Amino acid sequence: MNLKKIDVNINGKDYCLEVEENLRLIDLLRDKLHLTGTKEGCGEGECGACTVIMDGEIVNSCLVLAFQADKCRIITIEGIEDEIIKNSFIEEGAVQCGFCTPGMVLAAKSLLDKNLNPNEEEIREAISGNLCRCTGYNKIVSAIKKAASIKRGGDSE
Amino acid sequence: MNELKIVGKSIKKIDAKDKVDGTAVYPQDIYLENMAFGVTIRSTRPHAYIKVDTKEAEKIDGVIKVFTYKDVPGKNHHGVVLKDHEVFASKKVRRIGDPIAFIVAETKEIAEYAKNFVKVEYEEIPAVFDPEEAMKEESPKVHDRDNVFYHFKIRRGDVERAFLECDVIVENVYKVPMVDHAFLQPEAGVAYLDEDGRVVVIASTQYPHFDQEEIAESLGVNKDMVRVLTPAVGGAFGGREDITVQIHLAIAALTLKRPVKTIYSREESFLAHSKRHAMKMYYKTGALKDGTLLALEAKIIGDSGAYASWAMNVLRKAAVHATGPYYIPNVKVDSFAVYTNNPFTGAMRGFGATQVPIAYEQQIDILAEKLGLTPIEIRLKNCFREGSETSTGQILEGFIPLERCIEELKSF
Amino acid sequence: MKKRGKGIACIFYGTGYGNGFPDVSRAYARLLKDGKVEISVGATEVGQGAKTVMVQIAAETLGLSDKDIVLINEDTSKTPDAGTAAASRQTYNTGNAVKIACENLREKILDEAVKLLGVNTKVGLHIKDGLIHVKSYPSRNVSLKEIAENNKELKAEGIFTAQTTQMDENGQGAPYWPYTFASCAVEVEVDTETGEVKILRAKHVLDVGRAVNPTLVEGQIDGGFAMGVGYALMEDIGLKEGRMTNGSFEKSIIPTSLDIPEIEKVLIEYP
Amino acid sequence: MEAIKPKSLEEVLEYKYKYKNDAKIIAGGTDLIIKIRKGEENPKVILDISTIQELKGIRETLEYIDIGSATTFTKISECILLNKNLKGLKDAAKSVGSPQIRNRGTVGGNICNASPAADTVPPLLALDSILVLERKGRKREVYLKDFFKDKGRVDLGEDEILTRIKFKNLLKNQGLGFYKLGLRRALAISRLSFAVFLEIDEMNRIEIIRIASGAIGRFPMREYELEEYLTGRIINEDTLKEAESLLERIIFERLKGRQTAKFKSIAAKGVFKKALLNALYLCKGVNEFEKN
Repeated sequence: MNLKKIDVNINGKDYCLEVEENLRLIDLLRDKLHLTGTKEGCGEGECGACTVIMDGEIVNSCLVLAFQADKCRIITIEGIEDEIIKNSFIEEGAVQCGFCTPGMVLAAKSLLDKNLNPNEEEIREAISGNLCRCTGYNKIVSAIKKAASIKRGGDSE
Repeated sequence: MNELKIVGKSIKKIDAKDKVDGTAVYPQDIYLENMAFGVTIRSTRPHAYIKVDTKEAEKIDGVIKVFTYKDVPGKNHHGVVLKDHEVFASKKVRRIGDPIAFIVAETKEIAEYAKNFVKVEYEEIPAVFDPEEAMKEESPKVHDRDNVFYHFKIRRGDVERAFLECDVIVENVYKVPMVDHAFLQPEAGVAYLDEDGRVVVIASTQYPHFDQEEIAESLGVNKDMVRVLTPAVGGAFGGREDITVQIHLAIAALTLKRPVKTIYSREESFLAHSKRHAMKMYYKTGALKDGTLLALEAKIIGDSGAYASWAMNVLRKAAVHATGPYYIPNVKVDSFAVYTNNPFTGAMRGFGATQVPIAYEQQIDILAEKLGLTPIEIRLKNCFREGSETSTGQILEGFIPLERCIEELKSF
Repeated sequence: MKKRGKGIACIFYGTGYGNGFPDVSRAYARLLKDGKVEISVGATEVGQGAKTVMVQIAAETLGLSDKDIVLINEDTSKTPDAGTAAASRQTYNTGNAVKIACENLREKILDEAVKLLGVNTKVGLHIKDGLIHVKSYPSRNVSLKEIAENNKELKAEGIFTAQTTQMDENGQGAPYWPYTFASCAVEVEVDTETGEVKILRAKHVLDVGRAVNPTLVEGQIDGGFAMGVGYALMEDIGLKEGRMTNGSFEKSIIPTSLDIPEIEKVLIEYP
Repeated sequence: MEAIKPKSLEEVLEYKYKYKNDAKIIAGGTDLIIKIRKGEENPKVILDISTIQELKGIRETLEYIDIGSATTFTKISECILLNKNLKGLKDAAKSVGSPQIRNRGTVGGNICNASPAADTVPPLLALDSILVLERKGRKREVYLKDFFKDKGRVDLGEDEILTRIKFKNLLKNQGLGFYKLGLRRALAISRLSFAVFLEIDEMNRIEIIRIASGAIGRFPMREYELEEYLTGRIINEDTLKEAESLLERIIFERLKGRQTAKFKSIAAKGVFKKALLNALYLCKGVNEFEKN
């Protein structure tokens, strides 16, 4: 297998890496860089546990080849410093087993970066690519509502 | 009662911070020095005698060893109630997905590649997939015993006579399918030897102390020589009650004296763990004109698939809960757990008490409709209250707030 | 055409393995040198909140803050057997084992406090915020830290067995304890032309005994409801000659955030 | 496998010319990566076009709306250039998988994979779209309706790639409606979908209608028989009933022998009706899909 040289910025840090041509972005993050907050739940883009933000948009890192990320900016859960979202998740009880949580936080972050006043439907839509088997989603939805409200300058409703 | 200060308060979940930060460690997140990687070879046939040849695979550069039943130092079995699972299938496979061999290689890629070189010869034998077929005497036997391995009965009052007194009787058959737990974290694990020579198995499990015993038995060592670590578990719902990765990893680590890791794909996860029991439920429920339930007769057949797992407990729980939370003086219930060559079934959220409401609640609604009662009225008329007797003769004491639960729905 | 309808259902559920099975949970509690209390519990955190509720129960029993409880978990070589994290048994069974262990430890701590405080009995002593007070004379007190420093290790065990009996040949007996009760209502909309079903709203009423952590209880209701929606409307392992026809997340579907409505939750608590 | 990330369309065509069928195009990768991992595809070369600007974006020319083949579903569903009457195309793009999939997956991939359940193909068929296919030094155009040859097989040369999709912008009295039936509300593979392009006069008489279905054949296809029946008729309850029973017969015939025949032929009526009514409301400038 040939190696391919890529320049990629991950969580604000520039990396110059040599990657196998069939390596997926998720494998690069987990196996090479040990950024294990990105989870693999299905390997076919159905669960969203491997969600990362790539050039400002959420993507499934299991459906991106590492070489495609050349010249891209990637943000993983390890690069999220948004304590408002994280604390809302903790306080609202939006975390159970936690395996979907990093992906959910990234989906929430991506939504709130674009829309600080999402309605219920928009929130549900924003996390509709992230499966959760524990919480039934409701507490995740309320966590995102709460985070949005705090970000808008209100208090925690 | 004293005033409570912490119990009753929604304090923050103590493991939540690590989980939102992405730093919580699940078994797949562990990387150790000199760690080998294992992949499992599984049966592709539902019922067959097998011969396994690992020679070609073992010649591949980077393959360290291919483990089969011959490499199990202790007992080649496990199981939560009956020890009817094999660690590796020895003579025959009983379902698609039975583990046959465990390839350990320097890397995951090599192990995956080597899968193509483990030869499994199948001599297929007649199989049975329908539990009711499997109950027949002439049906192929999944194990060396009758396919019906559990029959539980409840006999209370006189059902036959009671049905004669009923003003209305409803009789139906309900079928529920197998379903998967679909916890988000596929099975994964790491095993290694610690400084004291103990085998350490890191895996997601619901019951580490039982795993410890089962691992020790298959390793042929005292259980103090086995240590089970359960870092973050990505959901379970009953699907992590049975052994999956644990014994394979322990045997490999003990034999090779180096860390070994395995991660199942989602597809393998579906193959590896149990399912919720599919059930066929024959229900006959009778009531008086005023809605008073008088008699219930039910036959519940649970498809246990190829292994027993928790089937006895599940079918027992199904039977005990077969009346629903209603007082019925005359009850006859028969529940059966039956082996077939389907995926094996076991614990899943509710444990047998989840399937039966689909039958008993529809029965109640149909009765209500026939009697001109509302669904709430018929339930209030019959629901368990303090002092009620269940179909097993158990007297419900203490706080039995079902009536209140139903009243709460009036405003819906 | 879209049609709407409402439905209700009730259940009861017997906790635990049942039927006389030796359903034993154990836990240890130990006073640490810094005055905190360590509890050692084998119950697995599968996401349900076992770690959190065990800490809450220990803190409550000992009159401490949850920050003063150090939880040892996740390792069979350091924790006693607490049975499986299944059958809704951990909060009740192992929670009681933790409570008993902490009560036993409390007695030992108070015995030592009697000596240090120079009082004639432990009756009337109580623990608050890491201090043991004479109830009617709170300035006479000693901290848990001082007790720890003045003693070799203080530790205690708690064992709890849920009482059930094995049933006889007619299925008569008391197979489970405790039973819990619940009711649920949903309103659905069915498109009669396409077969689409939409759950518009739902209400859940659940007898929970005493909710140790209401948010966690609600999380179980939400999650259980979602799993129920999947069971009723979409999940089904397809089998063909023993082979799963949909053994992947692409083919085997579970509910998404858009399939689940908000749920009104009512917890019936006692005592 | 060799992975190449060309910098321009010209480079892509050059590589495609060099490697022919050995080179597989990857854009969103939402299908190809899964296939490679399952061993269903084993390309010698993959050409990543996901960052080629010339293939991205939506523009309006004098006559056409013109979409680059590497334009993502998200971009289509959020595009302000696509006017309200084209809501059916946006709805279809929005119905694909999940936000993550829509951020990567492209309309070109949706077309070239030729899956029967491809969500954006029925609306593009109903728009009578034209595909621009390019190879080194040559360009040709083909109607989308003629592009599919069989399940997973399309009219694409070994050195050719799809670069653009174009269709005529809609007039005020025209509308594109879409409806998809999935097993759940997100991450749902289409079980059945319909797209309807409609032009009516003031009397609700159908001047032009183009109907396309998804997931009820070897590939998404136009339903000519139904179109023919409806053309010139006034939309009312009787017309709808007649059309529905015709559709039921067509679908049942097509799926004969399959387990899904009965369900799909009945459900198709409801799905078609919703797509048609969506189109009708757009023609009439009614915003909301009214409850029926």
